[in-house]
Amino acid sequence: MSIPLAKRDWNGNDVLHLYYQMWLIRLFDEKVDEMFAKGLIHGTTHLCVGQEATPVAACAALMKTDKITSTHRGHGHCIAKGADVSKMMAELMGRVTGYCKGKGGSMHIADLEEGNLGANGIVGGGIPIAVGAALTSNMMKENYVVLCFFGDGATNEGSFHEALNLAAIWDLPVIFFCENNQYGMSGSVKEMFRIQDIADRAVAYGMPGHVVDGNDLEAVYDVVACAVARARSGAGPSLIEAKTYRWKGHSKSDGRKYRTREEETAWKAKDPIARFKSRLIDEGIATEEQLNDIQARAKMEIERAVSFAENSPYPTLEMLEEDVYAH
Amino acid sequence: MSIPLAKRDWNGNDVLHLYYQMWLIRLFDEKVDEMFAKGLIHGTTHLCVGQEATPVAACAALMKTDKITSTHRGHGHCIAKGADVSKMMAELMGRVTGYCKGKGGSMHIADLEEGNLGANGIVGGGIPIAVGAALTSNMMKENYVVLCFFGDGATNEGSFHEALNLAAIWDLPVIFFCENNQYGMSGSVKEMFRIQDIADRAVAYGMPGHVVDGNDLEAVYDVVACAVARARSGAGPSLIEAKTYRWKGHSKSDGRKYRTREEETAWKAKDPIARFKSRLIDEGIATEEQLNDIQARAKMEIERAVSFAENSPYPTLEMLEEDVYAH
Amino acid sequence: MREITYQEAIREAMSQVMREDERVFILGEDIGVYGGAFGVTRGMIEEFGPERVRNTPISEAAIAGAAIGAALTGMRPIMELQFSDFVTIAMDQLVNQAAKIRYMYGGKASVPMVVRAPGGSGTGAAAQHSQSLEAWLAHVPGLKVVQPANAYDAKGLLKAAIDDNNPVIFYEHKLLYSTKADVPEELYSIPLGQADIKRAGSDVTLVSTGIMVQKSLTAADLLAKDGIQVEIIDPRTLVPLDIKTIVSSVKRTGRCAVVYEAVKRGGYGAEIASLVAESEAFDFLDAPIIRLGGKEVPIPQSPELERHAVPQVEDIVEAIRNMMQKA
Amino acid sequence: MREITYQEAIREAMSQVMREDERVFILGEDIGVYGGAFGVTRGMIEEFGPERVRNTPISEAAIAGAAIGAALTGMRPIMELQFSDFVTIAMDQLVNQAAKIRYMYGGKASVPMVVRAPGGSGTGAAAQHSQSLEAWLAHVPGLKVVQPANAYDAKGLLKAAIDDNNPVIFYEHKLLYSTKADVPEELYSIPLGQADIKRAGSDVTLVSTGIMVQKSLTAADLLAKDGIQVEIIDPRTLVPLDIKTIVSSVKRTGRCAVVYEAVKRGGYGAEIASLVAESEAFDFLDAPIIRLGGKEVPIPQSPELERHAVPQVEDIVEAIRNMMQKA
Ligand SMILES: Cc1ncc(C[n+]2csc(CCOP(=O)(O)OP(=O)(O)O)c2C)c(N)n1
Ligand SMILES: Cc1ncc(C[n+]2csc(CCOP(=O)(O)OP(=O)(O)O)c2C)c(N)n1
Ligand SMILES: [Mg+2]
Ligand SMILES: [Mg+2]
Repeated sequence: MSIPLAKRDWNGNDVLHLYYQMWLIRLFDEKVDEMFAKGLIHGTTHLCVGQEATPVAACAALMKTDKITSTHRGHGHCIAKGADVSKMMAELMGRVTGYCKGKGGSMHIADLEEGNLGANGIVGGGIPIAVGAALTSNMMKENYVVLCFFGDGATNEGSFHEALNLAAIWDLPVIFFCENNQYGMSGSVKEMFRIQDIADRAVAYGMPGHVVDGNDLEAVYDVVACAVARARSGAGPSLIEAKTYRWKGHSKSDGRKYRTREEETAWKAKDPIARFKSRLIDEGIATEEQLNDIQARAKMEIERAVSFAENSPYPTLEMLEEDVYAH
Repeated sequence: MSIPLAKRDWNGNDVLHLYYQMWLIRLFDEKVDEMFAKGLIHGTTHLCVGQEATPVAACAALMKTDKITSTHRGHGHCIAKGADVSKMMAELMGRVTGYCKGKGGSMHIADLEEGNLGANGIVGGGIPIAVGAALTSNMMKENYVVLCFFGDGATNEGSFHEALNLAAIWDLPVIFFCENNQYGMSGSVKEMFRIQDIADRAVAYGMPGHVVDGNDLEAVYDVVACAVARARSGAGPSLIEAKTYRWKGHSKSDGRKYRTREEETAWKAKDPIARFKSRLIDEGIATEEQLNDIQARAKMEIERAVSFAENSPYPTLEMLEEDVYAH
Repeated sequence: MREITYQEAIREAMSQVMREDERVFILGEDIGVYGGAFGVTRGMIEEFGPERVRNTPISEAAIAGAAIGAALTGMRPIMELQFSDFVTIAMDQLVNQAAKIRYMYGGKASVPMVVRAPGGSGTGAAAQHSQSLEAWLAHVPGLKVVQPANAYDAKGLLKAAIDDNNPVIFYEHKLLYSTKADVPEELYSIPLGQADIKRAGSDVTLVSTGIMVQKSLTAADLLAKDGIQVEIIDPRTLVPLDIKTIVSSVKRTGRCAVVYEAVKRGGYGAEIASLVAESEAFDFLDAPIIRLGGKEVPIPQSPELERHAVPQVEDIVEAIRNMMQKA
Repeated sequence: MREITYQEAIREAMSQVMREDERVFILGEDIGVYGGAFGVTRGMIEEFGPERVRNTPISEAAIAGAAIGAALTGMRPIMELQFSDFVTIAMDQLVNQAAKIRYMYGGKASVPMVVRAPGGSGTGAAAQHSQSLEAWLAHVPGLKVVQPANAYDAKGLLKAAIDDNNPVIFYEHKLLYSTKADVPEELYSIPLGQADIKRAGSDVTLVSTGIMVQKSLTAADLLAKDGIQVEIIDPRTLVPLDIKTIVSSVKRTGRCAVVYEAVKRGGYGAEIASLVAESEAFDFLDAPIIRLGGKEVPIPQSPELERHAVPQVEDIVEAIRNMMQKA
């Protein structure tokens, strides 16, 4: 936070583009929320409104050739890694133009070209897969790193444990990135853990663990950049815990009885977008007006995505039995 | 080690009985080894020669009403918790008089009356079960504790992780007791972990972790007694790592290529039985002669067990389809 | 009699049993104030408190193992798997532990527990949240498998499952939760292993399971208009299976069709069809035994594809019509 | 041609492929200097080094997940499950990830990997180390399942499995490892989905899988003395299944028996029997289709019980004799 924004290189990213991406994520998920309520989207979806800084900052610290694995709450990761929101929206709406031809839906979007190895409907399911992708990098000397996203709840699955140990003993280039949004569905971290910081679990595998304010884009960027450098140099994996909060319910129809409205309000005051906006203005990188324009541009992009999706056809019934096996 | 042996109460156990038990374990497993080589035992078996102090000391710190869960390398645990070696030998030989009517064999001996909830052929498989047994104690206010044995290798299974966290958040009366004998089959702890002490994994669950010399009966007893007191008082679980060594191969037909003969010799010099024997003599609890008598008594008991087993019938074919379902 | 939903019937059975028997408790993810992903346990934590309606971390292996350990020591746990697909994570505990403990221990232990598992497609939740994997469990000696098709059966079968001294997998169907039936207020038990003739008929025996019972009833109404009288048999429990009722029906009708939602290949309907093919009903068969099952695809998200992935009313009608034309 | 064992054939196939294709590597427990629990990889670490013959911790979920992640990014991993029973721990990765990734992603990815899984009873290893769970995997769209019955098939099928662009479960049988057959030195491929008529005959079609092929051949010799000519079809791969060869044989013989070691209830033989019952062969059947499978019990340790838990030569002979008497 001490380095002025303008003096940072942001791994080649335009700092205003990061701001744009945060809005794109928020507006995408707010639109999904709205469409869901109207019955325009079938199935289920998990929104990351309030958690925009973590994916944007984490992916900014990666190169295009680096890879990520994502989760059920994956729209943000997907957008931050460079996905086309039109194809995402089409996927959510079950259209053939979607990332998965409508077969996957919200929980299974993958964008292999941009290095997104896919969302995952199984909590913790992607963690060992990230380790495997890092193994390829290592064995084939491809020099990419893998950033593996997962939630606080996922760290109580056995897959988390097994995967972190494997990455540690093989010194694999993985960054285990935990978005601790305080709840795994209704399970509060206060009840589901006897520890304060999930990052402390790194001790069990002999890898570094870091806690970071997940609503602070700069802080997240810094800690990830450091872990990426470590991974890329062959020194092995790291565990990062970013503390954040999901503003909406877990998925559709969540009465949010397990937490208070006061708690929600308090966290909303820590809005990662507003915070970054202030920084941009304070440092003279952009004016309020320019930033509002960026936001408006994101809004237009989302509208475009919706109309693309709405005008796209559904997959045909012949497609039902295709894509089960590769030839 | 500073407290004289004679001044300890050993939880009501006769100190010489502990010495006897160590011999019973060693001679049992040496006999099994011999019978296996002769083809008198079918299947597989895992011997704990060299690891006699851990089961004996750990079980001495328990009350009869306390429970244990055991592993594939479970003969020692079983004997230490009070099992009848005749019924054990009969089980290994597939006889109907065995603990499981010959249906379970070496890896599945359970002795529910003495509180042994069973050995387990699945590495890490018994750990969540121990947690469940502790839950009963807690919910029904039965006030027993559960001591859960497992190896170093098992601590890399997801079941270990999930179970320890569950026990921690529910403050359950479990003692997680890791017999770190340096190898999980051929996997050395040096290769399979990036940490020095498995006990450090306790940090991940917010429970105390202790390292102890597993070949020092007194030291093991002390650390377990302390964890038992903690568990019994409602303060929750502990993780104990006892460093020890298995003298024999992992199971039948192990060429032990993954370790050196020098390493084996060095560990054999730390024989837990010889060590305790010296203590008993040095402190004037027993003479060499008396101790040799105890050893001879253990030998006779094993001979009795073999002849009991050899003279026992096999289960009849009608028994094959019995015991699948309870009525 | 009052009409209540399938979901209410399940909750009522659990609540009534829990009022009577303090050994019965529920554990699972988000079953507390959240009321479970499908609202089945809604209100129960308020009545029974957090000790008996236990919210767990996201750790399916440990939840299952804890249930087993508790059952082994005198409790009668009900485990809620949030989606039946997550049985993949609990398989070792259910199959290698729960199912086998009694037998491996020579009949000296029992594991009285129920695993409630919401299965099936139709909600747009895609491939990892829509499976019907009951065939796996039904293949495992030591487990019982129940699949209620309506609210009345759900209540009575759940009571029987809780009373059973074995591990029982209780497959619920998400699309049935809101369906209603007349259900007595008082507790009653439907014996496991008793098929129910859901509709009498003379032309063809249709064995349907789970949600396919409803679809078969609708199909039978349509077929009746063509003069085809379908007898619908709902086995209700796959293990134990009431094959007698099925065989005697086929002997009368001379035709047999089996309908299930699970993937046709290797589904439990294959077991049923094979039992008929090797039974005394064989000589009475006027036509090949047909099976309708799910297509050989993961369940897709896009709504029409999803619908076509599993048998629908029109598929049943068509198949039976074809069958009647043959022979 | 030279005779080599089944075990050698498997090792030879892996080694020859690994010499040609650097993307192929093996990972699993104790496959390094130990050579694997059954010695299959003996000598391979010496040739290929620890990078390509990777010893793993005891973490089946992570091993499977790492294989998946590696496959998804261009490698062609071979995973050795030490005993096929431990598939219970890897089920989520194999079923919810490996099998579905291609379909969920709309055909944009593939997961070319092989899981080698030693299965079956007969070694006295008891209930948790003796199962035959191939039916589970064969029920899952997206997986292929192979079950070689002799050394020749093992080599050719393994080559085809490694070349296949899908996850292939390769079921080996422990008792077959030491059996010998003529096996060409050069690498060859047996297409997946091609049944093999292991013996021609005109009276009855016996479909046998895995180790039951050997037993069926012995039984057929005995039956030939009674003038009963048995045709033995070994499907070799369960998925894809060459049902055509089976159906055309049954049309000729008019009788069909299916023999498998797995538990009869819900085993894959039920699928085969059902396919025959719904096929055009139905009209040619002179007798009910019979199945011989494992008894509905966990595998017991005691040798005679163990033997009787699965079909033996005498059971096959008796069943076929009975079948010939009927009709
Ligand atoms: C193995 C598994 N168990 C349970 C679920 C149901 N489920 C979906 S998301 C979720 C909560 C996950 O919490 P966390 O990892 O913290 O991620 P968040 O939703 O907070 O982003 C649960 C329980 C699942 N999808 N997979
Ligand atoms: C889930 C599972 N994976 C692998 C095995 C095979 N296996 C049996 S014992 C063993 C080594 C266990 O090591 P550790 O936990 O250290 O116990 P030790 O044998 O050293 O007493 C292995 C790999 C198994 N039985 N279960
Ligand atoms: Mg969370
Ligand atoms: Mg060990």
